[in-house]
Amino acid sequence: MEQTRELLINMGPQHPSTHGVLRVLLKLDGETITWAEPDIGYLHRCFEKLSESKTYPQVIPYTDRTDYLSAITNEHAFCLAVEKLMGIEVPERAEYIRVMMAELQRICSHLLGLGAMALDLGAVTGFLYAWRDREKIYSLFERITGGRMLYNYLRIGGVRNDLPEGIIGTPRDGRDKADKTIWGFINYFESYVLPEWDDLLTNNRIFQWRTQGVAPLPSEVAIAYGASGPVLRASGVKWDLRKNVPYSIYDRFEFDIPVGKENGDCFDRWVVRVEEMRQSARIVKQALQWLAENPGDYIAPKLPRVLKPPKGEVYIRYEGSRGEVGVHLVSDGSANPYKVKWRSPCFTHLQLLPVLAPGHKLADMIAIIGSIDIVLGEVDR
Amino acid sequence: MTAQYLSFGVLALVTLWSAYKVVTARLITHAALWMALSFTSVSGIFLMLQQEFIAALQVLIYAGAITTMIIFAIMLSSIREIRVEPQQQTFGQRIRASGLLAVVVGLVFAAFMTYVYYVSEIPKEAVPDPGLLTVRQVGATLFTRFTVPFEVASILLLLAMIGAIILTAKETE
Amino acid sequence: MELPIYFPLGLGALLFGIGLWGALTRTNAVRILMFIELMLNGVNLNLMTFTRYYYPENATGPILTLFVMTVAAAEASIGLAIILQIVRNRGTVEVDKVDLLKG
Amino acid sequence: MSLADLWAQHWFRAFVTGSLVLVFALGNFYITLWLERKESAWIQNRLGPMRAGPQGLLQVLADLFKLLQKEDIVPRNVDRILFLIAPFVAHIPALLIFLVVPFGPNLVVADYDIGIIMIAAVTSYAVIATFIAGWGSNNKYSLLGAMRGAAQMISYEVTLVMSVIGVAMMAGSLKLSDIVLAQAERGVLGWYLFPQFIGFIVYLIASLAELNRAPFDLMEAESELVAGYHTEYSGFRFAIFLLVEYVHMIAWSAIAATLFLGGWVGPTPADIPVIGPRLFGWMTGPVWDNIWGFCWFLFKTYLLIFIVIWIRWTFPRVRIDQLMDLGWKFLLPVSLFNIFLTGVMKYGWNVLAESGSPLRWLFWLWR
Repeated sequence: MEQTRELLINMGPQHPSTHGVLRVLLKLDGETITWAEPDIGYLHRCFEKLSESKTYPQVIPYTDRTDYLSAITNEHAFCLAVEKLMGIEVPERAEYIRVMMAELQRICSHLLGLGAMALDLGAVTGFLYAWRDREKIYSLFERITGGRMLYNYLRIGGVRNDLPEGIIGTPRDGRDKADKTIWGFINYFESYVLPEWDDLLTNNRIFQWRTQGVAPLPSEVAIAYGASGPVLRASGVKWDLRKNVPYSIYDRFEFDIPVGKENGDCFDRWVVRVEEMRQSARIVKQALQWLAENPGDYIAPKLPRVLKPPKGEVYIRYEGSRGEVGVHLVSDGSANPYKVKWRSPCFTHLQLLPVLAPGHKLADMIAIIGSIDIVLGEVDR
Repeated sequence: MTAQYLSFGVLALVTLWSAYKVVTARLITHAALWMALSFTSVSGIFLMLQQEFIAALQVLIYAGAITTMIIFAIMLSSIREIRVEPQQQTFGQRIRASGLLAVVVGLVFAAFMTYVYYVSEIPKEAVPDPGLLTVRQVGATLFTRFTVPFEVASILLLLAMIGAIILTAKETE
Repeated sequence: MELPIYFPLGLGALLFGIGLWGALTRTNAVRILMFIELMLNGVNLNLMTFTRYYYPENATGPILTLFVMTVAAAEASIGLAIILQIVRNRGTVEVDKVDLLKG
Repeated sequence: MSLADLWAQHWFRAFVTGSLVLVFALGNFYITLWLERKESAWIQNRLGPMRAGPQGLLQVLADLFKLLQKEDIVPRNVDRILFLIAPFVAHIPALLIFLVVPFGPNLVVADYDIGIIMIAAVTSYAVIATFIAGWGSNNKYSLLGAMRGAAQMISYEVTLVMSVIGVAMMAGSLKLSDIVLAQAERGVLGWYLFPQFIGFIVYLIASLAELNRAPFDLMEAESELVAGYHTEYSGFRFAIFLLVEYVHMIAWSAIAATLFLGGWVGPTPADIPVIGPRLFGWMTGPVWDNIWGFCWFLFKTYLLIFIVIWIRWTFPRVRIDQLMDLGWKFLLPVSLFNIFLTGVMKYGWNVLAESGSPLRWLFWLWR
């Protein structure tokens, strides 16, 4: 009979690699985790309840702050829900701008997610490279929306303003224009950043040691736990809401769904994210082409001053950066939503920790947290 | 010269005091660390005796390997919480009795050494100016005259390693 | 060496004595192992003293010490492994309490 | 009492040389810390410290001053004495290593006959210091860090010594000054870097692990164990841990420079073919030899320090079981093979050199 005593340790809430204020309770046998339980709620801000006392347009800034690293996609999801509820037709150009912004935001969010995972694994330089490239996206976003992180850019029925002059650039823009034009960024991103990530980390032997075979997630378990987004795709399930349940105008774009190998370990999740950035760049390029060919200034329909959707409810499934964002809106016909329910992918993925962690080392724990890429703002809402 | 007496005195005091603390320290971890200090000062005495090689090995094996091993054993078996219980009377008696025993043994031992020293045929004066024993000489002797014991020792170490691994390995069922 | 031979010899004897004292009074198995190491140290000290005083050009003394160290290391590793096994099976390191033959 | 008389006194000489070693260690600690910050900044597209002094040269001073000013916090439940002495115990091995390193032809503090073994021996105290700090802090993260550290350092010490045995075989001595002289006789190709290339690589990896530098900085892995064994330390005690880390790094690089890169050996201006002896002929003699030797030694040491820093900012961290696998299952067999190879090659040269066979050039590096 083994009589080694288990060590109970608190990982967090103040810990360098819990991506915010997450507390994970761990039982260790030596260095091996035998039991793990996430303890959440340190960042709860009553987003859902708060929304009930705001008018519909007023909720949009709050959606920015749920998954604060992927603000545009949240705004997009919420706007789509309200538009579906009210039956608003969105101008085509506005929809293209939205999709382009959402995909840029996805790149931005994955960059940070990957960078943070690299940092957790000890590769500080990868993290700083991620910041360098995010900075370029941020400067673009700053010119487009006026905000750097929390934009409040999308409006119900459209976007706040058209793209500024010259931000699209030309397909020949190179690295020197990476923070001035979107084309410049995309070209820089595809020709320089992605190969750099591959060289620095994906093909790095130590990195592969640390991630391959760590915390495999079989596809059945992933589906049973309601995983979505890159985590689900890494387990080999070819499921992307943009393709499988097309919303917005995603059916007009050509892109692939990257899937991981069958076992879905940390390395697969990493590779899927890197591939997704590549696919997002493809979508952005197509959107840019359309936008350059179809200039116009109709970006938002005329709506009444006070939006009062008809009675009813609506549920929108949206492929956010981290997985399936679900917005459930219940309207009682007044100017304020009766109920807003936000299905957060991070919350779902966090529940995978007790499944993934046992049997692995303490050092793998942070790789797991990094690879499921949680944002505590969205977990706690 | 008095420098030799002085340094020997300091080293001897440290050795004895830390050895004493190994016996009396309440926490076993402290005892292990005191033991490391004792080994270190003994290695200082080896240096005084001009045996650099043995002094370095003393530090390497005793203060390095064995102390760490003991510390690991303490950690792994979580014995660190066991303290010496203050068993009021019996304990004091035992200390006194056994302290007496230690003194007696030490004295008998020293007396025996002196006796051996006087009856044996060895020269009574220390060799005046000895050439320093180099590692080269030790190695040469070790690999010529003591080849068989050397091999036996290495087999012993190997056996100890295998034995320790077998004893501590978790049974995979 | 100007230092009389009694000094290091006496130190070795006292070290041995302290080790013996501890080994006889303490019941914690790990501690007993430590005291055995202390006693071996006292022995080593004697060996090296005699080498230095009488046979400084003879490598036999250091080699004997080397073997003592080897044995000490082997003994410590095996001893600790046995102690760990005892801890796992009995939950104690007190040698007094390990008095059943059946494991 | 004149200065010469004083110098003849052992205690005085010990005091002076010890102080010089301390000054050397501290000065290089300063430079290395600054170098690390600038180099990491350079690797990461940053500028690094720029404000304090030109190119941020005074930043280290400012940081250390800040650390010294801070309150010396001793948490309530720690093992007080152990907690307080741990930084100083950690200090011992880092400085003791410098005792045997030859800085120049005649610049050795204590030229022990057993140089390499002495280095291996004093390194043991680093393990004990780590344990004292981690256990004394009474913190689970610290304890885990200390356990990891002890296991790691003990394992890699074996590999480290084994990787150096080849050098000792080549030079036929454990004394570091002898090893340097043996390399000096043969020019650049006689540096043990070339015949002992396997040993050098193994040494580099193992010394990284011994130093607890990334990618092997498991015992203070900030993203896993917060700060490992020195989580609870603050103020100047933390500064001492920082100092120890860097002094260790300098020490191991210095030893690598000595063992593999020829130590203080290097051309002086007087060795320049035609104009050298005429223009710089006056720069010879024992004093100048020591100066040039010291410069070469520093240059080689800093070359290795540069590589070590470069590695740190490039690679992710390995896991503890991978570290152990790497050490025991790969590096140790490789270094044992290196010992075997060295023996065979040396024997081959010895046999063939007498016969004058042309095959002997195969073994030329190991001559």
